[in-house]
Amino acid sequence: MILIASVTIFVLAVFLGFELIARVPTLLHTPLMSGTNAISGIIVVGAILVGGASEGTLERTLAFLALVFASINVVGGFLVTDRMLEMFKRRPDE
Amino acid sequence: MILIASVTIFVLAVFLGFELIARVPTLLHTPLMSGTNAISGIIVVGAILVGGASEGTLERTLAFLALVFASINVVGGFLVTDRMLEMFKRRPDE
Amino acid sequence: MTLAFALSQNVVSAAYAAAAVLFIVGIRMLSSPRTARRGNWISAVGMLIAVGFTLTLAEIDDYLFVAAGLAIGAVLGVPAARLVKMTAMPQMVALLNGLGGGAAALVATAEFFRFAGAAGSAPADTVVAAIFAALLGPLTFSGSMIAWGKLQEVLPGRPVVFRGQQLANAAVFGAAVVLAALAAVAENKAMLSLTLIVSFVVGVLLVLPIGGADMPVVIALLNAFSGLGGVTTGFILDNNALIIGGTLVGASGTLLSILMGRAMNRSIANVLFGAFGQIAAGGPAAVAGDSGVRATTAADVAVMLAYARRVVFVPGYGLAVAQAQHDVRALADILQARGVDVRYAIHPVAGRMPGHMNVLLAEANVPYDQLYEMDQINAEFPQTDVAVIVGANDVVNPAARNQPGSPIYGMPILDVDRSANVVVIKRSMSPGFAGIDNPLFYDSKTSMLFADAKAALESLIAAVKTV
Amino acid sequence: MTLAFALSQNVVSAAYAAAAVLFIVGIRMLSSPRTARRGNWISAVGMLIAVGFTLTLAEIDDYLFVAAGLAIGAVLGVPAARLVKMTAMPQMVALLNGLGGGAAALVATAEFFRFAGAAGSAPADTVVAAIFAALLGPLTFSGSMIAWGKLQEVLPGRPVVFRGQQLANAAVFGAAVVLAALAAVAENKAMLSLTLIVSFVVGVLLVLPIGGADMPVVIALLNAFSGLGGVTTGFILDNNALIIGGTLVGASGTLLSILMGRAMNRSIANVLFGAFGQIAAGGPAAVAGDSGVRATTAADVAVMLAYARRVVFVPGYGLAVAQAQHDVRALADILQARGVDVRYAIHPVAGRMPGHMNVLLAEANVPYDQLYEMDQINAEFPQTDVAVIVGANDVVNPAARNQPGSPIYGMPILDVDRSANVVVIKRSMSPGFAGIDNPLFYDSKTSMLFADAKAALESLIAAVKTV
Ligand SMILES: NC(=O)c1ccc[n+]([C@@H]2O[C@H](COP(=O)([O-])OP(=O)(O)OC[C@H]3O[C@@H](n4cnc5c(N)ncnc54)[C@H](OP(=O)(O)O)[C@@H]3O)[C@@H](O)[C@H]2O)c1
Ligand SMILES: NC(=O)c1ccc[n+]([C@@H]2O[C@H](COP(=O)([O-])OP(=O)(O)OC[C@H]3O[C@@H](n4cnc5c(N)ncnc54)[C@H](OP(=O)(O)O)[C@@H]3O)[C@@H](O)[C@H]2O)c1
Repeated sequence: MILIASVTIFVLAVFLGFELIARVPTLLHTPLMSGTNAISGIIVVGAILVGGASEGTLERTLAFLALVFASINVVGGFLVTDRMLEMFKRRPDE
Repeated sequence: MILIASVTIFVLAVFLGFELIARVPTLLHTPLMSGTNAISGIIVVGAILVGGASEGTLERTLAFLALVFASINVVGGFLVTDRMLEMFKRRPDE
Repeated sequence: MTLAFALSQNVVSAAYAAAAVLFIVGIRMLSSPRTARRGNWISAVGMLIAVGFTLTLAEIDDYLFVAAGLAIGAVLGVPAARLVKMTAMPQMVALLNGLGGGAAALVATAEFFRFAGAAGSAPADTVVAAIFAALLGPLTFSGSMIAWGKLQEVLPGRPVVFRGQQLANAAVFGAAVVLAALAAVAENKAMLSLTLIVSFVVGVLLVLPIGGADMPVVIALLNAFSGLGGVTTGFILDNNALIIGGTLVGASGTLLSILMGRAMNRSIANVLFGAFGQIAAGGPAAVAGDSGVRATTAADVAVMLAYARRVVFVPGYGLAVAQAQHDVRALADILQARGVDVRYAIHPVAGRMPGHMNVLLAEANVPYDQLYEMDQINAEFPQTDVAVIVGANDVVNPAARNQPGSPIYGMPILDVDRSANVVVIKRSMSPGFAGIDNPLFYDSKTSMLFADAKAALESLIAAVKTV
Repeated sequence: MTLAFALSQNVVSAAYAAAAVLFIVGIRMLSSPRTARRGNWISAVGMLIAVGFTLTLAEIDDYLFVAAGLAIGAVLGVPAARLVKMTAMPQMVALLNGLGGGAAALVATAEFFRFAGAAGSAPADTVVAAIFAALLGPLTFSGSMIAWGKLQEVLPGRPVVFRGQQLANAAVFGAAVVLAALAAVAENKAMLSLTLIVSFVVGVLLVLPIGGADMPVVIALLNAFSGLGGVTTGFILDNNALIIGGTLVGASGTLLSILMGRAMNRSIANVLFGAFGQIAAGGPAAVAGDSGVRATTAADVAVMLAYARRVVFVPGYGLAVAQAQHDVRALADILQARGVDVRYAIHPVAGRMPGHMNVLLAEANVPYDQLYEMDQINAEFPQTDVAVIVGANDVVNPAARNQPGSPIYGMPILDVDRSANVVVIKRSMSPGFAGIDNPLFYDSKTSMLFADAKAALESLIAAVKTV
């Protein structure tokens, strides 16, 4: 049942994802790319969970590396997207 | 966990539902209304399940009535929607 | 009798998910008239899959029970769907919707009775969901039936109002909620039965004071309720097809009522509690011959139409009443054959259902690329020679634009008064749904053709042929 | 050190669902430039919630481990995001994306090692998901790094090709799949490590033969892969935030690559395996002075611009190379001050990223209501006096419209040749990304201003001021 629930959630997210993305105008496609890229850093949660559950040094090292990678992805991704979006203004206000 | 999965599914369906419905043009709002109305007859599944699980006469009677109601809703809803949609043609072809 | 095989719960759950996906795809395909019909059948297939796989479950052993229920449903549903007139669609939807809501209430009740009878107490979320369905279901049922009665003119269409009504309604609704809470805490069957009854009464009280013309908004809202009833039942039974299917219906009903409200420039609360249409009875009962009103004849209008370059037809509720959709199409055909550019202007709330005019004109085989939405056509009226209003009133009332005190002020309208000539086909000077006078009728470029829409169009057809 | 309290798994699961909802809302808000920035922060809050609630779980006890990891990430991520040039955005996205894919691979590997070491066998779906992530992750990592290298010009931008390449690639990819299957069946750590390595090699082999200019499509695809990596990890850990978040990313990457492919009139397969851009090296190396080409001077163009009623700027990749976005804005300002109607025509694949030109012009504070998309502006060119092409080439190549043999035939282009005059600013006659000649340059209404875009615009500004 758990697996089926997860698959159902996945399928709904697929449909929802395509509807949502289709609404983003070309104007914002570059920020969309970097913004979703930041979201893919959600794997940071996986790294924390696996790191916490692991005992072996190898597993913990792998998880730590994953944690660092994912954190860069998250932090860098959201900041760089914000930098881009900051520039989109209807009227310049220099 | 099951409850949380169900709630998650519900929430995703809410977002997806609004995106999908917002895409339907006014032109098709009446068929949309009757078509979704037919879908709400999915309660027929609930009637079958509860009827099958029940032992008491009262419960079974209630479930049976629900089954009849929901079946009318499903059958009538899809057919009437089809009758309406059949009429939407780009070029008349009498 | 039992089925020879029983599929595992997992397979059936997967089938429910598949059914939900088919509903999603089906509704997605409703976004274009080209794919809409196939979309409806795809949803139906989803339903078939959900029902079919349910039957394979081991605990379903009485197939006679199921077959009888489905058969009775089909025997009643098929002819109803085949025979109902296109103009009676609003009632039909109300009726079917009420049945869905009633079914949700019955299922929740049966389930509640089942576990309230068993030893030990049921899981809290199941109880809560059952109570929720018991509150929503009967209300949906009775409310829809009242709506049906008003639209079918079995009941008075006028709002039924009395002093202190809203207070009384609030009290009854409060009672229902308290009863429901008690039923939940005590897992008590009698308490639940009382809840059902009071919720039923709430539905009646809620819809009675609403004017007949506001019924579509009410039906859309009740549609959302019956969807939510399905969702709660889905939570009770842990069934994703019910949860997702019900949610889609809920979203549809909610969004449609919001859109209708917006097109009428009124909030949902105003629709539900405003007793709109009440003033209609006491509204202006002016008759033809009024100062400044110019009555005309079919022969005069026929000449105007025959020599026009562009004619725009504006259908309204009167077209539905007179069932004149085929006649307007016939007139349009004749004019087109003479080289006139003919268009139809569709206001989003013309008639009594969203998309009402679209359905009627589609029935008359009007190609939908001749139908123009408000925003598109409003830019075209200045280049229009004749705008022919067929049984519309509020949706062409310029008061919405320029009389800040008017009840419809701010509602977007069709700017027919910007075309060179306006012909209004209606039976009298009596007002439309909003119960207010229409300055358009007194405009110097307007001529009134007082007649039933069908009769008027028939004489126009005859007259144009002789021009 | 441990946290004083530990929330139940249920609360944390609810928090994950909430995080997913915030991602959804955040992406929804990206549909308008007015709400986009807030949307990005809402997604970030979702991320914060997901991470924060994870830390409250009882099994997370080594906070030093987590804090160190996050701190190192932040120390590297913040300056990178702050310092990167807008023109280097494609590389930046590639780099970050590779890290995400790498993280997914590492997490899946750690989890696989953990349960492969434990007694008893893991549930089948967990093994399958882990294997899937081990296949996707390293490929995403190495592919993104190669893409980064090509865009940063650390690696040759040209497609690196050899005979039998596709066969070799297929063989290596097949090996990865077989290894993965073996690792799954045997739950064998060494086998999984081998899978990781071979998948890494697949990523390198896949991206090396793709031309630098096709990198955006590749990056979008790899973005989708890293999203899918998240989804599979979500299945392993039964974590809805990962499943939903990853799926949204997957949908975004997939749709973006499809849209880019469509705008270039090429299939994704052609992008991946077509080694497009290869011919660029051998393409026409024609120089200024070619028969039929008319070179002009800044002074001449300045007069034309100053007295035009409408000027449309068409930016392309050359604008990014020259970093001339501020200069084009400055010129536009001066012209607008003189009463000229100035617009920008944005082709969907101008530059090297979807929306590349929008980002650059936004950086220069060009209000986005002056930016016109292809469909809008194409209708306007016939009423345009001067179209100024700033470092664009393929996106204004009429061969796409009228030379059926051309590699870009069928790609929708900006119809600049329909305006009264065309000025092309570029450094030479050398071709753009597609490596083909452009008949526009030989058109009688075209004059070429041969210069670096920034230099040319600066002299135009100076010249217009003296007109
Ligand atoms: N569409 C929706 O979803 C929806 C939902 C809720 C409310 N509403 C409301 O309904 C109204 C719709 O506007 P509308 O302009 O379509 O209709 P309307 O304002 O209600 O006016 C209809 C007119 O049709 C005339 N009529 C009735 N029967 C006729 C017949 N047999 N032949 C010729 N004329 C006939 C009536 O005048 P005579 O009696 O003089 O003939 C009446 O003035 C709006 O106020 C809208 O807000 C619509
Ligand atoms: N945007 C995307 O998402 C994307 C993705 C993948 C592929 N592509 C492809 O990229 C191409 C984009 O078209 P495009 O018209 O923007 O660019 P293009 O066709 O690549 O042409 C760019 C032109 O800019 C000139 N240029 C380069 N540096 C310059 C400088 N410093 N100053 C002035 N001019 C300079 C070059 O000519 P000189 O060397 O003579 O100066 C070149 O001809 C399309 O073929 C598209 O399919 C785009």
